[in-house]
Amino acid sequence: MILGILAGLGIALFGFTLQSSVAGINRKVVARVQKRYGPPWYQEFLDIFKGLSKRGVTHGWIFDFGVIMAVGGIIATAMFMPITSNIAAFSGLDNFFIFVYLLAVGMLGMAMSASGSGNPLASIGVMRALTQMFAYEVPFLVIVMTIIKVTGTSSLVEIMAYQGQNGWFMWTMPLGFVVASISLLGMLGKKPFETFIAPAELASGPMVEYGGKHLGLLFIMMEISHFIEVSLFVHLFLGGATTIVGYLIKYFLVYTAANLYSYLNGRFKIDQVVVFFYKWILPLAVLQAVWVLWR
Amino acid sequence: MMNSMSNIELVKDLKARYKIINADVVRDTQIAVDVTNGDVHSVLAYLKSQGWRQLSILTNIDWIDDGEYQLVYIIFNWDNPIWVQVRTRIDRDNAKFPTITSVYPGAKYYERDVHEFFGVEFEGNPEALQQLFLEGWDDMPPLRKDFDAKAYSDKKYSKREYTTDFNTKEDEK
Amino acid sequence: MEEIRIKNAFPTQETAEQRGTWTELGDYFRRQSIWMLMYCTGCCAIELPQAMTTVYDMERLGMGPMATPRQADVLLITGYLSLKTLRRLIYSYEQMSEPKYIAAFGPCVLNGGIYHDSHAVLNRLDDYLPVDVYVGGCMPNPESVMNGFVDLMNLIKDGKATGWKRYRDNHEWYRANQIAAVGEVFVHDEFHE
Amino acid sequence: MLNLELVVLATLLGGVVAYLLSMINKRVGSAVTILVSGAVFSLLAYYGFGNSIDQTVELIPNFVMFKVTALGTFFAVLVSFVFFMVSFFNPFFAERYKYPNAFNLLYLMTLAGVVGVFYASNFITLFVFFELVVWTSMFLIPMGKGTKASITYFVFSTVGSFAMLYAIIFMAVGFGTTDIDTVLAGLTGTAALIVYGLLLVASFAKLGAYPFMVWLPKVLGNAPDPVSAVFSGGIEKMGAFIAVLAMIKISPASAMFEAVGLPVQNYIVGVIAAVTIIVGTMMAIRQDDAKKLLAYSSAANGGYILLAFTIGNSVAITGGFFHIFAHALASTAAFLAIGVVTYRTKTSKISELGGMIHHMPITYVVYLAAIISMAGIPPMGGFISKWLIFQALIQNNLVFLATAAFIGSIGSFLYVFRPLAALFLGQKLPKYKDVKEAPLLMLIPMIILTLLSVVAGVFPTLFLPMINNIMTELGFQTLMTSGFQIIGFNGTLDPALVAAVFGTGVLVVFILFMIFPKSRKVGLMDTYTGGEFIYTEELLHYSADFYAPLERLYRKEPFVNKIYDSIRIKVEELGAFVRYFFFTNKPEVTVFWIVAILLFIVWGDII
Repeated sequence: MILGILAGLGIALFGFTLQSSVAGINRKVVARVQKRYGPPWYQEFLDIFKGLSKRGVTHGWIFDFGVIMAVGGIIATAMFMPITSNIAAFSGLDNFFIFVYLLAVGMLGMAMSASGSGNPLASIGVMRALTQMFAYEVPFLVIVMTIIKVTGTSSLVEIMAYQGQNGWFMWTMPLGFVVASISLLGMLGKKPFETFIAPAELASGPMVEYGGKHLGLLFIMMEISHFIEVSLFVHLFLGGATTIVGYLIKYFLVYTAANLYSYLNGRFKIDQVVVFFYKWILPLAVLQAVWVLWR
Repeated sequence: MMNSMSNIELVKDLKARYKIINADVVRDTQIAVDVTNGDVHSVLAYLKSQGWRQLSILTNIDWIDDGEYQLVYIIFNWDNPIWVQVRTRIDRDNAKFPTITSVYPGAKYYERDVHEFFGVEFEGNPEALQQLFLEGWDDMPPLRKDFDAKAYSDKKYSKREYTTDFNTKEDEK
Repeated sequence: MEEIRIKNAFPTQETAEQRGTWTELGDYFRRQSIWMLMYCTGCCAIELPQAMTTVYDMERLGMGPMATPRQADVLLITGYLSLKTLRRLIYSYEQMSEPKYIAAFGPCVLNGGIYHDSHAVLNRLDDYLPVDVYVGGCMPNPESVMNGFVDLMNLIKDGKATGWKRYRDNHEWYRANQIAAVGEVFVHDEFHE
Repeated sequence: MLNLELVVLATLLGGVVAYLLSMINKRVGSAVTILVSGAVFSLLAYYGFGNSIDQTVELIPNFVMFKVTALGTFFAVLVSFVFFMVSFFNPFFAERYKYPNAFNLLYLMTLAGVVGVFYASNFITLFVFFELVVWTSMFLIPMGKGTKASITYFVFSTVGSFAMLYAIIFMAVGFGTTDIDTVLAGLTGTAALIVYGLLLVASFAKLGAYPFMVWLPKVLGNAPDPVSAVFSGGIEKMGAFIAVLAMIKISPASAMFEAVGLPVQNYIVGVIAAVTIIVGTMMAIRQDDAKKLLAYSSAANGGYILLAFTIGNSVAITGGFFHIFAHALASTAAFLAIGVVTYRTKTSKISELGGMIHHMPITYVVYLAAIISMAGIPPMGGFISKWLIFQALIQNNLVFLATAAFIGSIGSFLYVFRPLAALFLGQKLPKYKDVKEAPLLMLIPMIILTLLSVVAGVFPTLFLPMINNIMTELGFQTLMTSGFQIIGFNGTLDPALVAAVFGTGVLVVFILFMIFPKSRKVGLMDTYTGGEFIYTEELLHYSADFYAPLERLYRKEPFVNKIYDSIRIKVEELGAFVRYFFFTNKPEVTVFWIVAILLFIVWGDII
């Protein structure tokens, strides 16, 4: 158990460094798309450690406890994440539902401390984040439900093995792949579904009252949650990976595609997001589920 | 109703009704009418009934050499696009004028603005005496011509002193 | 008011040992990723978008706009500083997380510039808020804006960008100046109750 | 050896004693309720799990017969535990009732009725005690504001009770005996279906499933807090008990829905449960009154329980029982937390409250733990039961029911968070500045409930034997567990490890947090307001219609309320017609009608 936990912490650290460097490279890629140089690839690390080195402000014990619970919850989720089919901290226990619900602990912790800061902008940002989660999470769960039923197991490593034999779910379940990629944009909080950060309207939503080390810790949380979401997507739809290199390539491609796509469009209003997901994406997901399971 | 009354006809119509001191056509879409103090209220009421629903602005001009203020009401008609300036002159020292909030309720804040920057008192609009933009102003109304801004600035805000390092040729002469 | 005036506008330079390895390391990170508070007080702010575009690319230096004072490092005072803006600026500056810097653009901040004789514009910002970097030019062009930021980065490296320490240590002096100029900083009136 | 009949009689007697004592002094009366309910719980728990209760009946007339079953013990112990915990609140709420002495009497009689229902061996006893609970709880509700709520409650529970009565008579005629097990086992064909339907109507009425959901927010919203806590934690579980009787004991064989592998009528009940979850969640998101919100959430969780029983395989039923257990703890703790808020501030409207955490931090932590369990988030018990139910849903590839369950579980994040953010957190409102923390006696039950749901979440295998011997009794194989791990259909879950990993994560971040520079303490009013100065807290507190963009999307009332309104209007018209026609002020018309009716009756056997 102790060894597992240490390995888990290692994976969380690896996830953090991987995601930060991929995000840094992505900032360069986006800069080059806009014909400018863009920051060095390690800019994300600089931002985070700059945040940690500053002396911020606290609004009370719930403000701090919420941040600690949020980042702790996210690190705990990352500890369960298998990198490739044989590198995983707790083999056999990487159950899909743990990821969904432990992410919810992170979201709840940040929501609690954001509304504990007493700023109405933060409460509105948290309300929007939860409403948006209510929109993009349900289709994703329905699709993953079909995957679990088809593969007969909800452990990511075995799903990877299943895709190894009979094809990635990207090809066997095209509708599911479309739904999951749009939900991935929602999870990452990328541009079309950036309603809860919304720098123009809500002054960066829940993050409005965070400065100094709270900001740094929450950036770490954001990086690790991106790592979890993207590697979930890679394991479920792109057949995971047997070697580290394969994993890194797939990871980089998925994140860059999502990032570039997000720079193309503006920001939805929050009720448009809910209507969009419940009018188009959920029926697609249910159609895919019925097609695969009931045929 | 479009352009039913061109600006010249409007001036003639107003002249027929009220004692217009002088009227000139500023632009084809704007006319200016000077009226006596007493007529201002009725002219505005009449023009409002004719469709000039919007009071664009109420400003004040400080003619310090004649010792008079000139109140200017600019109103606008959305159906017949002509701005009308109704102008009247009031005494500068104890400037008082009846409020027109009964005709244009929106004038409440304009009157407050004119009071703050010129010191004109509007009877019938008690709110006009409160401050609007200038927070914590402690001097005479700043837009009056006899207000010396530079003196106020030197008095209130610290200056940066410059030591003259070198003198040009003219200075030495 | 003169007696507690700060001896020299420029802070004494702390040697590396005085600052210790932690602050040295911290300065390295703080220098590489400066976030600016998007508070465009005056007309010089129009030059900032150019500094972000392809030709000058402020992001190369790791700089970027941030929405709230809590998250920002540098407060850009761009152009003339009117009475009412100073009150909001003081409130925002005090909300920023330390260490924080101020970059002042244009001549209006130094001696009031073309508004030196106006009743509403302050003539010398340095008495009210500690300024670290001045950028010259009545509307400085993007190159000088970028130079200003590079100067700020070098100041941080040498440990000279200690305006926030000066503000913290001489808080009464700054507050006295502010009240002398502005009257009441945290204003109470019908619009704010 | 604990004699069950003595327990029931003792509680009734205790009620009378409490009634008399509280005539003298309210606090002593409610102290008696605490003692008696505590005694009932501990006796049942101790003897029940040691299964050494004898069910011989001497004093009560012989139609009452008890039968000790594992199912009965599980429910009786759980509900009496809820009664015991909630009774700690009675002394404080006593002076707020119109008839405090009657409250104590009714409270204990309800407890006696509930215990009687769970241990009934034949349907007559079941129905008698069922009606006892309905009657006593109906009078408990108006202790609060108006009596309208208790009328609605009475109407809906009579619908359920009459359906059950009809089923009982139907079975008695069919089989001669009214013994539950023999009758339910013997039912076949359409008779089984009819009884199945009728019993389910009774359980829906009690659980607050979709068609009969209307009374829940009215009753739990208006009733005083201990009563609503007892309702949502205890009395609703009777509906689940009857649902178990109906769905598991009689599983009438009928046409199978092959894609899903469920008998058709189970799927119909599943659809009703799914609709309950969705309507309950959507309505809960919209509520401004915290108690109504929790009422809708207990309806939604009732839907989960029904969903678990419809699927019917071993994992689902264990999940259902575990959900009953976890939800009872969580919703009672949540109701008690809101009860403390109402006790201190006299209101439970979210838009009027704010910043309660600064006044009552312990209540906040209790409420937080309760909603984490209700939302089904890992370190708490709710996650285990939801995990099991989802395993079963996926295994039977019930696509639509699973979508409804997912909407319910993600929706539960929303509505549990609304009171947390708007009522407990946010600005410290000046009008509640002298509100104090809950008194110690109130804190004890809440802390016990929280600790229990934490232990249920981290070590569920401790509570599984209780459920497992129900499963063996009902003829299902028990849930496979190895050590602290639970093995579902498609994956194993090690809650202890999840909790440990979560703990290490939090510990690591706590150490990191302590290393970095200490941050400056700042008040709640010193926040980013775009540089503007604002001095009134109410302006900076965001609590009225919290989910405005989401609520705008579904503004209309649920469809079923319109049906009930139209029924109500029809009944009133009928009443007016009858009064106009029969009770006119002319005496001769009424005399004529009486004679006519007598003739009509007599006419039957003359000819």
